[in-house]
Amino acid sequence: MIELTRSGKNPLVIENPVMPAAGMFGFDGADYRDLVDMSKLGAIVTNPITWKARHAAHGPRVVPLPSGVLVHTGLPNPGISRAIKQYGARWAHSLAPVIVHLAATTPADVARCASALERCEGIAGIELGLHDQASPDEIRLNIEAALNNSQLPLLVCVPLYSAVESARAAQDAGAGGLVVAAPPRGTTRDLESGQLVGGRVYGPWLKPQALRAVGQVAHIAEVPVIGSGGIHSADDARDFIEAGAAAVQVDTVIWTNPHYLEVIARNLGGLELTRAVGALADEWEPGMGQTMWMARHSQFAPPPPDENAPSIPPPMPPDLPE
Amino acid sequence: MIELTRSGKNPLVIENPVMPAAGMFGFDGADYRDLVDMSKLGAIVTNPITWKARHAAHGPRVVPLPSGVLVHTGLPNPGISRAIKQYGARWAHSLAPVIVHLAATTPADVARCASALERCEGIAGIELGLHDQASPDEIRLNIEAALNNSQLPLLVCVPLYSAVESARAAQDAGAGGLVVAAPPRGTTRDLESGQLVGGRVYGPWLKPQALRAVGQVAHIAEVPVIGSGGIHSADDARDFIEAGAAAVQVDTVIWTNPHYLEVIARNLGGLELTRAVGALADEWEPGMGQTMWMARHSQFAPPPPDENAPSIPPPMPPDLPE
Amino acid sequence: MKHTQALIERVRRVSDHLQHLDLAVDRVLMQIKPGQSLFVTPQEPAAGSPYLREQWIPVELFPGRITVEIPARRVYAPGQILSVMAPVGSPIPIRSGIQRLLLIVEGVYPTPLMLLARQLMSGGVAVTLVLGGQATEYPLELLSPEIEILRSDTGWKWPEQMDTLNWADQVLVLAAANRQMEVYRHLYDVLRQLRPHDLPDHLVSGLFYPRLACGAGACQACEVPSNKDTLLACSDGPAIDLKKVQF
Amino acid sequence: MKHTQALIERVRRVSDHLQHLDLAVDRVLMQIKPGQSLFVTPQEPAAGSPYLREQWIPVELFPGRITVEIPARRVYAPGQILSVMAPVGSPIPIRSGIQRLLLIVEGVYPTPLMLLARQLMSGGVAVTLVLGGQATEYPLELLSPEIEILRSDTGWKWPEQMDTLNWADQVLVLAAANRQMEVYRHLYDVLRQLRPHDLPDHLVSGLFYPRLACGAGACQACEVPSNKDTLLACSDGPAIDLKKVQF
Ligand SMILES: Cc1cc2nc3c(=O)[nH]c(=O)nc-3n(C[C@H](O)[C@H](O)[C@H](O)COP(=O)(O)OP(=O)(O)OC[C@H]3O[C@@H](n4cnc5c(N)ncnc54)[C@H](O)[C@@H]3O)c2cc1C
Ligand SMILES: Cc1cc2nc3c(=O)[nH]c(=O)nc-3n(C[C@H](O)[C@H](O)[C@H](O)COP(=O)(O)OP(=O)(O)OC[C@H]3O[C@@H](n4cnc5c(N)ncnc54)[C@H](O)[C@@H]3O)c2cc1C
Ligand SMILES: Cc1cc2nc3c(=O)[nH]c(=O)nc-3n(C[C@H](O)[C@H](O)[C@H](O)COP(=O)(O)O)c2cc1C
Ligand SMILES: Cc1cc2nc3c(=O)[nH]c(=O)nc-3n(C[C@H](O)[C@H](O)[C@H](O)COP(=O)(O)O)c2cc1C
Ligand code: FES
Ligand code: FES
Repeated sequence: MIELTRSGKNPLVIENPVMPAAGMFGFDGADYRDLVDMSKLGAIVTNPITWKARHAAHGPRVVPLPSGVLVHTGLPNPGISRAIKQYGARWAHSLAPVIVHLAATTPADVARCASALERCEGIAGIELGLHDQASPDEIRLNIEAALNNSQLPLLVCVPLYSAVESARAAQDAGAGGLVVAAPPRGTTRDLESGQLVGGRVYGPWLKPQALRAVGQVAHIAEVPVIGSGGIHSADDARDFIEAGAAAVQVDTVIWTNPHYLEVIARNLGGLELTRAVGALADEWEPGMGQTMWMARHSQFAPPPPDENAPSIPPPMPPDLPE
Repeated sequence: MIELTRSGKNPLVIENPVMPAAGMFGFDGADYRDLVDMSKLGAIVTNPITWKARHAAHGPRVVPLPSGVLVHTGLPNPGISRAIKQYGARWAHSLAPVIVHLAATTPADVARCASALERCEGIAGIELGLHDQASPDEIRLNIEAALNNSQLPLLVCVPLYSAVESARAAQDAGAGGLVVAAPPRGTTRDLESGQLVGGRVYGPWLKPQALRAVGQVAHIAEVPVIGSGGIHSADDARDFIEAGAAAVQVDTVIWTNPHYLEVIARNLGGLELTRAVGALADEWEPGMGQTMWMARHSQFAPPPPDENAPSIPPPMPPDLPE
Repeated sequence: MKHTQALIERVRRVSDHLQHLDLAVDRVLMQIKPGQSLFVTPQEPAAGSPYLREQWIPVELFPGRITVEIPARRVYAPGQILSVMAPVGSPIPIRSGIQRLLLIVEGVYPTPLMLLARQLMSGGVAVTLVLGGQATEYPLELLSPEIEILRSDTGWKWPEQMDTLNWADQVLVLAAANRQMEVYRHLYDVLRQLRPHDLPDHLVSGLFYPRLACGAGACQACEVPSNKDTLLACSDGPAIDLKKVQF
Repeated sequence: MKHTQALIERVRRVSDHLQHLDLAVDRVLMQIKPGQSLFVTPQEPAAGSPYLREQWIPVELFPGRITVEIPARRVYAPGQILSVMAPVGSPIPIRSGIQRLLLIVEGVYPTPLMLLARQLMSGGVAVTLVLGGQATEYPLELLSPEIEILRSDTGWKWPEQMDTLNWADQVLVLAAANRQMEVYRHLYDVLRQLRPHDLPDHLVSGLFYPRLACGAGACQACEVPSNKDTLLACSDGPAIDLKKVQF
């Protein structure tokens, strides 16, 4: 049992410390249903939702970086009412608790979104996303708007560059928990169009910057902290926990290797301790099961249980079909 | 002629927009004398210097990152007096203008360092480095300390995360020019020692974050801006110029491929336009000349000059010795 | 979508700019339909391999094997193992009873339409392919000899344009990203004028291949502007009925 | 320091954990002396190649060729071209008229001392090598049979320790980074007690191999704590007279 918001009337409690970050996993996780066992995740966080519907940005939206990617989507989403209509039933029956990410556009819109969610069943909590330049006052007004219109546990996701000040403002205004941090923005040249494109930057090299911010925020936080930024392995995730995070959010590795989300969750949830010794690699690389190699793997009959066997999964057999 | 500080009594003027960033090139460039032709650089920026001598940090100081490196040196330097004694003569006779980087520890120390430099010959300017959390007041006090004790042109290097506010504070306090930006700090695990290590993070993926900051600062700057952060090629450097920088500083690629500094400088200085057509690759990959391959290259006699020849350097011949 | 592995069995350079890779694949991938593609990353990436997966488009299917056509500039070798997510996208919807298919390709190679053309022709459908701009540089020997080929000019006109547009009972258009909306809108306008009272569903579709981030429908970065529902190139596309597109 | 290229001519796995690479190098590199090393990065890095250059230590020199000994875990192949900066570091200073050299290696492989041992032995110097901890796992067949080998225990003691220390007219010690200062200080204290009135320069030096950022003396990240001048492992080292080290 991991508390993600300060204990009180309505804490947000999850069973596994691993979840996707907002924007990575769609509005309900259904896009990854064949690749990720959602019952193994601590929660799912939806894509950002606003009061009014928004369309995708114009121009290049996805630009490669060295070991990473710049993404400028423009927060496309159907608006809160249609989102609830489209996804509400699935949220209510989700195998993992659903945290709805609201983009904090204006306090008035946040208020409207929060009261819409308040009337909606089966939502575990709200995560409020701030824009990069949000001032402490703006943070406070948005948080008050959410708290005054909903009893749902409230997480606030702070920008990387102002993580400490924003986290302080957020917890002072009543945030139940903090997500550290939203990825930074950058500008890069899109070689296809020749244009300079601005957007959020992602990659494994983001981890040191985020990890430092988590350490700093954990130092002043009076509420639980969720670490996020560049996590690409279970070891990465553990570094955030060691730095003081109660849980972690996984970002773009979900796009490149969706099953890592489940691998990291199983790993941090201690789930690997229960697996049968000699289990095939694909139990640990979920989704890799239905390949042509499987027939060949099955010739490696699992050895008899051995209590001294190492608990790390065996490597994939290296043989190939002729 | 490129002005790096606001025009006035004492502007800092350079002839090529490319120079190393502080900390990358030593105290006088002598460490790279065999690999980089300093006369081709716009300036050299020294390693950070403080009033008192400082020793290197304890524990791991250099930790690999995905496509990059985390460095935590602890600003080792001999202190301003010994630095002047050791390097002053070479600064005075440097083939490129020397900009001395002062770490802004306290205003009193900055004052002492500035007046020591004021009495020293052949220095083109001072670059003041701020620590990451420097407040606008602190920035102002340090800049005033420098300006009150020296007539030397003053550049101020601002931290990435607070680039815009710090740049505003710096130019309001009288900074002649701005360097955008000092690289961010991060935390990573050193696999050798198992420790978490904090330090500055470098790599090509830093460029989008720095480029964005340069664009933002250029928008509000009333003084020249020097762009810095993750530049690994002439195209990278040009993106900073296009974003509004008057010049650029090159960082860790100097360590991995020292000659790139000169290649970028030649490229942005338009120096390649004057080269003989058919010149050997090693004129464009300085330092690559003394290899065993050279004997073989020389069999490719330069063709007669051709005005229509492309201005990009020819690729290295692919042949290898048997 | 499934996550599987594939083995590169053969690499053939088919032109200066293109190579064909024969991939040994899992049975589940044999269900792939024209329009659907593979989302690929090397099992052991080389330096400079992109961070995100790439979209690879099948041009021929065999039992247990798929041939894809990709740019020649990146080097692959037989024996390499790929991590593959598939299928990406929806099959190109084909109108029932179709007899005459018109394909229009402008400024890019017609690769994404080759599998469809091959399959429909083997079912007796007549296929006409209009190539314009860079599309004319596509190596003709890769095209089936039964395809009728026309060339469009810089004004996107080709010989007997109205006749071919009237003749076709389905039209698919593929254009380079930088002029895509312009080309699709132009063609849509022409067709609406030709059939002012009756533009059936799927009569004319455009193909969309933006760079994909997730390829799964999650990130919404590949949204195609639409007047009604959200349309995603990676899951609703690549073929989108131009009636639904907001120009 | 020069920037040159080298060609991998041969790759030999010499033990479970070590490989020898024969590098065809430029003539300027043939001047390299024991203690100096190469600062290397592949001309075409593979995925996972480190961003910074690596320090490769020569174990044998031939005309136009250098053999280096590096961990077996990274895969290199004959024909690969390396970008090499060299020489990194200063030659290990050897006292004049030396007859008896004592090498002490603790917790790491003795690779960095092999070239020196070979060269001095061929000049008639007697060499004794003390191995402790992980150093004892070094494959003995890589050592010249003329070297006398002793084993130290967990208290850094070996048979007839005082005799060997008294016997030697130069001592070089190499220890793993995590216990380096501890080992070096211990040994320095023992030697100072043995020769309270007379510890000549270079009688006992420690070797320092921190991970290098620039390898050129520019970044100062490799500073070795010293009571007087700045000492850099990459340019003043790897061998530093323990008299100059601040423990
Ligand atoms: C316009 C376009 C056409 C595509 N055509 C095909 C196709 O015919 N077959 C296929 O399997 N996948 C195709 N794709 C999918 C493509 O592989 C990926 O979506 C993605 O563009 C590659 O990632 P990248 O840009 O990071 O690669 P990069 O190597 O960084 O791309 C550099 C340039 O090459 C182009 N490019 C990269 N891969 C392909 C490619 N496979 N085909 C054509 N151009 C490419 C990019 O658009 C870009 O202009 C196409 C993509 C686009 C955008
Ligand atoms: C303790 C130590 C011993 C070294 N011994 C040698 C040597 O005998 N011959 C030589 O040519 N270079 C040696 N080097 C230089 C080494 O190649 C580089 O300085 C650097 O450590 C490699 O970069 P990395 O840590 O990013 O590589 P990584 O692959 O990330 O390093 C992972 C681990 O392997 C170790 N390692 C990496 N390269 C070597 C190596 N070549 N030898 C031994 N351990 C290595 C690292 O210390 C680290 O513990 C040594 C370095 C160190 C720190
Ligand atoms: C097989 C193939 C199919 C292509 N399909 C499309 C397409 O559907 N849409 C598009 O905008 N461009 C398409 N292109 C063109 C690419 O956008 C791009 O112009 C071409 O690959 C050159 O890119 P580069 O110069 O940036 O490497 C295609 C190119 C190839 C080779
Ligand atoms: C050839 C060789 C020489 C080494 N020399 C040193 C050394 O001089 N100093 C040191 O601290 N460690 C030295 N080591 C040990 C390394 O620091 C490290 O313990 C070993 O390479 C295992 O590292 P890893 O488990 O992190 O990969 C050496 C190792 C090898 C293989
Ligand atoms: S690429 Fe992510 S939704 Fe289509
Ligand atoms: S590694 Fe940079 S000074 Fe030694």
